[in-house]
Amino acid sequence: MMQYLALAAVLFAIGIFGVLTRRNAIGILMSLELMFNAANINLVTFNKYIQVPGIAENLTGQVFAIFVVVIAAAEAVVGLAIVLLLYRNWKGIDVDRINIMKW
Amino acid sequence: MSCNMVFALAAEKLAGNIEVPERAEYLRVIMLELNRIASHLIWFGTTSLDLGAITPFLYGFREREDILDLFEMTCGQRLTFNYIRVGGVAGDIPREFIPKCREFLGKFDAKVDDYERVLTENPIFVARNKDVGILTPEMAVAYGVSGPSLRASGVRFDLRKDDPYSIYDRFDFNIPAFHNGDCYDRYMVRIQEMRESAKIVRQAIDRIPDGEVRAKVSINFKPPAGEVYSRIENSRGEMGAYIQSIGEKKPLRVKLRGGSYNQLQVMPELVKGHKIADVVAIMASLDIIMPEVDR
Amino acid sequence: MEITGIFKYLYELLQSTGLPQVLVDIIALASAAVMIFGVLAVIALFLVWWERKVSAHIQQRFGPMRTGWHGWRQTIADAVKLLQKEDITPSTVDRPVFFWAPVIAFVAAFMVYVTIPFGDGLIVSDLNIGILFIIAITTFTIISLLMAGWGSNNKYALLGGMRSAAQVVSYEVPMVVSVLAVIVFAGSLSMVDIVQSQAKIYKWYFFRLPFGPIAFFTYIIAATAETNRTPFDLPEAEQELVAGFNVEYSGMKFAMFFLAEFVNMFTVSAIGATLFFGGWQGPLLPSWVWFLVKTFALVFVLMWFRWTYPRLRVDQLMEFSWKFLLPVSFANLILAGWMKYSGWFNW
Amino acid sequence: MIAGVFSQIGQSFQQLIGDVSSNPLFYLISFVLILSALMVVTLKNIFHSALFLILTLFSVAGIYILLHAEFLAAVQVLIYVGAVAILIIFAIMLTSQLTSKRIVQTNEQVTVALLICFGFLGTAFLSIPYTVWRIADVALPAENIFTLGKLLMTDYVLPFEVVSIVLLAALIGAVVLARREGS
Repeated sequence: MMQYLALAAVLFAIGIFGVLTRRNAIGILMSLELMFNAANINLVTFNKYIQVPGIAENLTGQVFAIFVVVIAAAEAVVGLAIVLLLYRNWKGIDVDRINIMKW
Repeated sequence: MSCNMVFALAAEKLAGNIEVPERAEYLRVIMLELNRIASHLIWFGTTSLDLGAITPFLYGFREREDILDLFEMTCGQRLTFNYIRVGGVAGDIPREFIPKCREFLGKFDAKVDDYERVLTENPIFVARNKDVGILTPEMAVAYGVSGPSLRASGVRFDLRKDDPYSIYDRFDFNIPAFHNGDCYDRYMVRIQEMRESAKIVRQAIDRIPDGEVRAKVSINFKPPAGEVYSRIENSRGEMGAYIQSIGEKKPLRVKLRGGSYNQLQVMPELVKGHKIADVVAIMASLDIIMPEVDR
Repeated sequence: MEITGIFKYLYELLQSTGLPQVLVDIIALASAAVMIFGVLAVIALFLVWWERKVSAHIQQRFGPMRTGWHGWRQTIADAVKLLQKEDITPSTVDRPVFFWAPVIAFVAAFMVYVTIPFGDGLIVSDLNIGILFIIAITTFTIISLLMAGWGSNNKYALLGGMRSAAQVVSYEVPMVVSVLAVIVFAGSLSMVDIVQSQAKIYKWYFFRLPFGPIAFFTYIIAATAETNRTPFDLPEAEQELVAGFNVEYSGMKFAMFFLAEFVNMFTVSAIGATLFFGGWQGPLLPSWVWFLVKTFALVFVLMWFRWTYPRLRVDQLMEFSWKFLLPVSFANLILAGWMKYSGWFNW
Repeated sequence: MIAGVFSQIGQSFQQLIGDVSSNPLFYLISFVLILSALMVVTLKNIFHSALFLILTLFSVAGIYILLHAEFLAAVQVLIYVGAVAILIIFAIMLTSQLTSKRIVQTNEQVTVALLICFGFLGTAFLSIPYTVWRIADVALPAENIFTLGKLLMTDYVLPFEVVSIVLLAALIGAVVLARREGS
């Protein structure tokens, strides 16, 4: 079980790295997807290995993972729509340049 | 064939005294109408090919093959026909021409029905052509578009009726015309024209008299000086020949006018606001032949 | 003449050699993979030949006639020629992407056959997610198209790739929804279970009126679009895009795309036969013969479409999917669920 | 003291990695997964990153299969590879001039980011083995999919509906956002 958790941690760390270092908004979105997947691996692992007393049908983790997948899809859709809008208005999707929300 | 014809007409008009024999006139009409059918068949095939349907292409070429056989037995050529001469036609038709031609005409209407079954009612075909590339009558006249493309816009103008040449006034046929001027109407006009042409050929074959096929015209005949313009209706619109003569054996200037040039010119107006795929459809429906543009 | 027994015998023979069970399973799976590959390669070659013959006869000509009986050797000669051709890689392409695109298309096309039952017991692995597995794997086809389009570094290839990706994504939705209608009735995702639930001809899902035929027709239309065939062959519309996403490919790589295309055509027909026409079920003849007969009948329908219809325009294509096919298939899914719930045709 | 922390991390790392031969498939998939994930965040060509993202997501599906979540694996491939990844590739193509090699894809925070990542990883590696897990490893229900469907329609029907509405809202939102002005 610990291997799976470690794998998820590594994947999550890589995702963080991507989010912090990418300039390209699409690159950040991709890194976010990696982090979602890391969380999902954890959920499914817990579902497999950890027993919750009192629940016979032990699939809560998978159900949550499905929700996460759906939300990730929704997030990607909206995120990419925003990216396209940014591209149209700023002629680029470099997040370092897009700073009107700072003030 | 129609280039032969229009030049012969112009030369005869210029000379003024050439009497074309009756049988030759009938043969000319037969050949011209068969040629119109063959040309429309090519148009039908390439149009369907441009829209992505491959089968009708081969159907069109199958019937065209029969017409080419008829031409071959008449003048020996399958592509660059040279049959109509000043003062008549090059030679009489072989004996088996008439039965062969009757056989072809007998089955041709059913074949056209076939084409219509494949395309006319096909929802995809209709969707691709209806209300695409609308050519208004004003625009068509302004750009000098002629022939089926003009008639699809609702202008019922056909030189065979409006400025009869040869013996077209003796035949009973209709000039199909529509009013929307979109690709679909241009398609329908040509399909119906094929039927009408077949009708003309049928009448001509029934009534063709015996006799000479060529008036005596000296090889060295010198027409009087002057200029002349004659025009006929061919499959792509008005075909005109302009000859300027200075009374020599050779003319000073000859200019042939084809229909494609004007139809190409109107393209930019038609394709505005359409998709690339529609450009293909519009180009196909106008029946533009590039070599003819370059006349 | 069932051939399942032969495989069982071979498997037992392998076990009796005393190898460890893991190794036995691996060998069995590997040989199954090789066998399926061989069968599919033959089927694909046959389909190429058959497509020529069908198109020729629809167009009132003969097609290949010279080499062998009705030109049966022609396709083999063509395939050999294609494999011998020089494999050109243009200098401006994105090399790794250009290389992997046909490989992915090829592998995805063949991986689907893990869960397709060729006959009673003739299945590599009866996964409990059967049909979902197939649908998931086929999405890799889109990736390969996009990779080919992008990697070629050619505007026609890029346009073709984007067009076909947009098209396949759009048509996947109605396809999956129409398949779901059958799954609702079968109550299982496993292909074997679905086939076994249609043991008699009146139990075939195609005959479960009214939802069966609707589901089938939406499926077959969406499947035609999924395989990029006329009237939905926009990705390779010669008149607009030269040849679409594979314009830069030649030789071996082109052969892989080509083969994958025909295998995909067989796949969608096989799924159609399995879901709607009882798969291998049928009297007298062995099960795999029934399966092949039904599948080839559906393949013929696809070819018939191709050689009859003109091509749609891009916007009409999308409109057809989203505004017509999708609502119809969703309504059909609700209808199927309601029928199941109220017990109609619940034999 | 720092050396002590490192040695402790090393120890728990060994514990985490465990015995390679016990489950070779897991290690193979993990290797591919981590390698491709690294490619996703480091490659210069964003299109290649997207392709490696697909590989990563596919390997995650493999991990799900190892964890007996077949349905989730299929959903993962179907939604991530079939929809999200294709969406991303489309977005990349539509903003295509950004993929040229001259544009720097990473910013100046690489060192900081590395520090944060390793900080996180160290913490995680330290804490995972020292947490007391109530490991039961009971067999999952054999008919995984049926149970999943039942759960979604009974216990989790409210979240299910909410997620559907979120998805619908995202759909409409994306259409509104991406639509050109005045068309």
